[in-house]
Amino acid sequence: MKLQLTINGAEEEIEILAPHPNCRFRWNGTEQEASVELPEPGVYSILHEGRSYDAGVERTARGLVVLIDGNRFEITVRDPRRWSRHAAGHAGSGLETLSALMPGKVVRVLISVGDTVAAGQGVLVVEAMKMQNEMKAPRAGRVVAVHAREGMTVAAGEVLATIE
Amino acid sequence: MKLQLTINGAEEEIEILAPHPNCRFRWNGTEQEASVELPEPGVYSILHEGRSYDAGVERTARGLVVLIDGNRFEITVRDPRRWSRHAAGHAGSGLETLSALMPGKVVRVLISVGDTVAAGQGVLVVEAMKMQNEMKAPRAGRVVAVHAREGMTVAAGEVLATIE
Amino acid sequence: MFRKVLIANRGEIAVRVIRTLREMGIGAIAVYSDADRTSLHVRMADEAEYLGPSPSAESYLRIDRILDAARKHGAEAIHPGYGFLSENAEFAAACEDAGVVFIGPSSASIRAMGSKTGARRNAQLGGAPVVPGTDHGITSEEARAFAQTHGYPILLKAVAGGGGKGMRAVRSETDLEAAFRDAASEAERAFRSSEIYVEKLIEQPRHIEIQVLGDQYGNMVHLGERECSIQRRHQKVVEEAPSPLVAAHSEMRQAMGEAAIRAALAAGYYNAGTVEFLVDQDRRFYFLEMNTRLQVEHPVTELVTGVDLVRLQIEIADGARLPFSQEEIAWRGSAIECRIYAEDPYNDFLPSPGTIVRLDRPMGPGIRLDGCVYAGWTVPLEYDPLLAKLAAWAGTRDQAIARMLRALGEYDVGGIRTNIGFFRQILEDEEFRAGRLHTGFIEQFFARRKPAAAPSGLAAIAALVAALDHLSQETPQGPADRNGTSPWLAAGREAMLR
Amino acid sequence: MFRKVLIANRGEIAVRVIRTLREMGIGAIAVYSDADRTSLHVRMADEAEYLGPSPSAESYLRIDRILDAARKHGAEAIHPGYGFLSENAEFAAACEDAGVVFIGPSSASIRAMGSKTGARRNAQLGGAPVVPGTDHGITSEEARAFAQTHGYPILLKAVAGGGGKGMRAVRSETDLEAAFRDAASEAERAFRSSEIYVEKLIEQPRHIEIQVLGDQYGNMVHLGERECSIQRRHQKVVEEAPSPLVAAHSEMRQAMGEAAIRAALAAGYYNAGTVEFLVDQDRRFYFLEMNTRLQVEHPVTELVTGVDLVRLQIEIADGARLPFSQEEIAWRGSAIECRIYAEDPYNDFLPSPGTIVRLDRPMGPGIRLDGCVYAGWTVPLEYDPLLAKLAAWAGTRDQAIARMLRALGEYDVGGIRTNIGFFRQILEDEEFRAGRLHTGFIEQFFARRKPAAAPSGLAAIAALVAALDHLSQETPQGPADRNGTSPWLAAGREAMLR
Repeated sequence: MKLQLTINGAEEEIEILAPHPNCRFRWNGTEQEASVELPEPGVYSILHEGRSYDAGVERTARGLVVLIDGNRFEITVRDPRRWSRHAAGHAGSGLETLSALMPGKVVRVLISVGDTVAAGQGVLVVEAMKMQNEMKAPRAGRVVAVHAREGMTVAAGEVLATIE
Repeated sequence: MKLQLTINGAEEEIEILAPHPNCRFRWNGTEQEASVELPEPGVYSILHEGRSYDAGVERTARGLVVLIDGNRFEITVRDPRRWSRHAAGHAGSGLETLSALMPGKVVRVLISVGDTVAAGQGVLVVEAMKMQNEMKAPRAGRVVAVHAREGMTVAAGEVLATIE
Repeated sequence: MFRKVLIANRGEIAVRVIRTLREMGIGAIAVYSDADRTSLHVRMADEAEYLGPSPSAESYLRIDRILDAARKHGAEAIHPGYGFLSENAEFAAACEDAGVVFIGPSSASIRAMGSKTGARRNAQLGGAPVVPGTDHGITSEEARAFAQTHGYPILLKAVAGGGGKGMRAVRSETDLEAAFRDAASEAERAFRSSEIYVEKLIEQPRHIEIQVLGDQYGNMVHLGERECSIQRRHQKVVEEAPSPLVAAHSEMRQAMGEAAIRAALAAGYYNAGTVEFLVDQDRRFYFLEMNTRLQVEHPVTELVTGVDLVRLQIEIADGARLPFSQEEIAWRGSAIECRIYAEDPYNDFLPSPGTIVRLDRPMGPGIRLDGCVYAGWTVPLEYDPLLAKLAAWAGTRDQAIARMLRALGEYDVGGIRTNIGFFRQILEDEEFRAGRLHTGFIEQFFARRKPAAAPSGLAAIAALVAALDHLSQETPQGPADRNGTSPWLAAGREAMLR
Repeated sequence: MFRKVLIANRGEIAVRVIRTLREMGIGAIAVYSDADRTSLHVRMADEAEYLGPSPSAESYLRIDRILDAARKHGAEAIHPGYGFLSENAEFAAACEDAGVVFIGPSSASIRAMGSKTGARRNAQLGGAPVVPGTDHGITSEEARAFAQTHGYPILLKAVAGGGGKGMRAVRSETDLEAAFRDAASEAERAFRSSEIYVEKLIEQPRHIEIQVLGDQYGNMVHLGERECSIQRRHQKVVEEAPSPLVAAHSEMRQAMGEAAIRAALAAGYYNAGTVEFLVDQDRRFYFLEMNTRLQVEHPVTELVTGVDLVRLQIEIADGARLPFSQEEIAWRGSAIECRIYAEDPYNDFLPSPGTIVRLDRPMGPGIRLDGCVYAGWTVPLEYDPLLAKLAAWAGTRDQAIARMLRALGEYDVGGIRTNIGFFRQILEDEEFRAGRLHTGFIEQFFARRKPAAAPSGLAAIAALVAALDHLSQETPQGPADRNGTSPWLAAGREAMLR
């Protein structure tokens, strides 16, 4: 099946022709083979064209993070077959919640309900380990809710604001 | 609730009065407290009377193996509340299957269907890594099935014989 | 020897001390806050005592509770680690009063070395050079006279100041008058005081420190230097022994070592301590401060000298004499340490606490890892985000760097950001490899580094992994189960388990 | 220098070699059988090539396939590790013919040292003592004459023999005649040959070996000894450097080192090799055999000398000269290695392959771990059950033992049986601590050891853990889910994740 990927911002397509462990896939127009195993949870061992790769995978709210030999790939996957079913999911349009990336104290709230924000715009400042962390809007949109108040202690993962 | 335990062959009783993390339990007639956490899968961290213990737990076919600071405890648990429901389980009477402890090749079969075996009696010899391993009957009983044949390669966990 | 020792600390240094206590047959008592119930130092210790809520002020900084724990558990001595109460003279004195041995110098020595002026005075008493300067306000004429004596560049600083306000570097006499005027008026605006003092400006200094070790009978040796010039926000991140500079100019070790011993002895110092120096580009060294405790970076000294500093700290606190003379100390090979932090080096080194979901650690020849983390552990947000100290030893500096790079490549921490990848870039850097280090290194490194592009072939692998992982989360019934099993993967997994 | 090297091995030694290759900037090519697709050496290598089915004869012993893999991947050299083809002269010759550098001695040297008689001849040519004896059948009169020359006890052995049949130890002349008769008749029954030969019997010998290292230009040094007297079924399980015997009698190192070098040079030897000696109770040493490859226990030598033997092997194979002279080699401190096996020491050391469900590894000061396992990996049944080599270094032997005990205490392997607990008992043993080692040590240890009873307080903890784990598997609906969650534990788990 064909999957549309965004890899570190670049649009790519991959087609999986046969699953693991004797995987076949199409990439950049050529059909390729790879031996794929899962030796540990979250770790893929790939043998491809004679080379050996160990890849770590983490699932985050924004998509997948794949780490190979110190190289970090942030990847979102879109599955065309499921486009309609998943259209309201967080990978596409719709509401985007902004969650605390780390536990800490909210020291500044830079947005209000109704504000229009640009992607990357600073919206909140959270402090932890005596360091201040400015949280940025993951994408452009309109602020529909702000749950954070200055001085509030937040847990990791706690929803601080919602962008439409 | 009260639980009957067999710890390295000795019969014991423990009563759990409050669960983890602030555990209360009765042991040897005295009520005691312990802080209990599960930092890693299969690992319990226990603080008890000022001392700190890290205990590893494995579930095996014969019961639980608890490892504390290099000391190995083989434990079976019987839960009186559930006695009737579990009476047919493998912790009590009934059929006992004898499974290959390691993958290897069966080099000798020392029992036949209908034989009466004593606990600890050698019943099969499996070879792995050029070492021969004599498998012993886990308890006394009558052999109701022998699945192993000499020369056969067996996988770990494969049932080789059944004792009633 | 003590039967039980309490460690008034947490994290990797508590684990480090527990290891040596166990090797000495001494019971190890851990203390912990709410955030640390499942931390490794609690799990590894023989005994553990709860101190209080997570904020340090309510737990690890509570002298009363720590002494209560020591009494309750029968601790005969307390190891303070580094940070927290380790350089708190009041704590050392409270231990002395309570009849519990403080594993470190006397409270009097901590006090003597604790203030900047006191430490400078002791250093000067011991004949150690200090950065030339005045601690009091001066006129522009006096600044000119200072510069004529000590040479340019000089640094003008506000007496009431801080944060760079009212500070001016002056590189020649023609600039002095205007710079003084600007500094004074900026200081006046910022601090309502126009008083200015002067210091010799040391450009691109190296941070090189000397490990000293003394017993309670006036014997003291030095164990050579560590270079800690690679810093971010005045925090050391890479340390090595020997210093590449000292290795090339071996007479420096003896001169700095002797200066460090004299400064420490002037303060009546005993047990382990570190005298920090700044070294200028002409290899002149200046006393900076003394750390009256075990240093974070002590492993590199242990690796090149073969001594166990924690064991010696404990033995000395128990009244033992130094077991070796200066002449018996030998250095072998080269050691480097990287401080592995839960932080994002490419986002201003912001801390990245969270749960570690995946952990593969480097091992093998020449690798030493002092850590306090395990897979499944959540790095607490209340404390320093140091996860582990990774040290590599080899026969030469080049080989130690290669070994560290190999080890960093084996190190995989999932679920949080770390600076592991950043160290790989630092250690590949030509300036670093050439040993041209100074405290502004990282700033310059960021200015000159080229963004690292992933090798082109890797994108296909990353895409394949992402696609398979995506498919593994799908099942016809709905969301993936918690083990990520799917029909796509089940066959392979079974094959693997055979 | 080579750009790519193939490792014709698996397990921990393949991982060990990969680490040094990476530090040298050389591409590492792994080979693997069916059983090893997910083994660590495959995962860590830069490239990997499938060899064949799991049995060694169809994979790791297939010279043709290994050379095919070398050609396919462009390997310029092959490191054979230990075991498998490492001492196979035919393989070394095939590499030579294929134009691929064999990282080891020449095939001629392997051949010269490969047979017992050839090795003995070379040792004698080099002036190294061998155990006195005859290789041919003798009469009882000749045996008596031999004993008169060499003294009692002597050992009578069947020329056609093996397995102890036809073997008799003789301690005095009065026993000789009867013993000779018994041995001959037992040999006749067992082997249809009554021929008997004689050897000097070395009682309670120590196994002490010398590491040699030579370049292709006739330069050779020794790197001191390793004592490997702690053996089970003639397999070493604990090794150390220095030997406690040699440490107390330092002249032995030079004498044995020189004998080893002479024996190796007599065979035209170069690269790394080990000359094994038996040492009798009067500290006389006798050539036993030469291992023409890297030894399993090489880490203890690396720890005390500071050299990287694998790096030197590769450099020498590439044509480098020895980078140091005998005088430049220095020994520091004491190192011990324990071979961690998947086996049950209390059940006749039976192998215990299986899946590792839980793994905590020792770390910290002075610890080196060379392993090939990870949590979730299944130890294959086809190969040697060596999981890892745990080595501890410290300034003294006592401290190295204490450190090893500390590390063994940190080592937790779940799901299979290992000999970790057994090592803790050995290292606590008074005879071991006193350094009174010999090859019959473990047999005597089992005879004298008292069954270790768990500290009494631990049963309560074990019971509590078992009870909680039992309850955690219950849910009102039926069997526990795969994560073992239950209402009893859910609250605590959530608290932990906060």
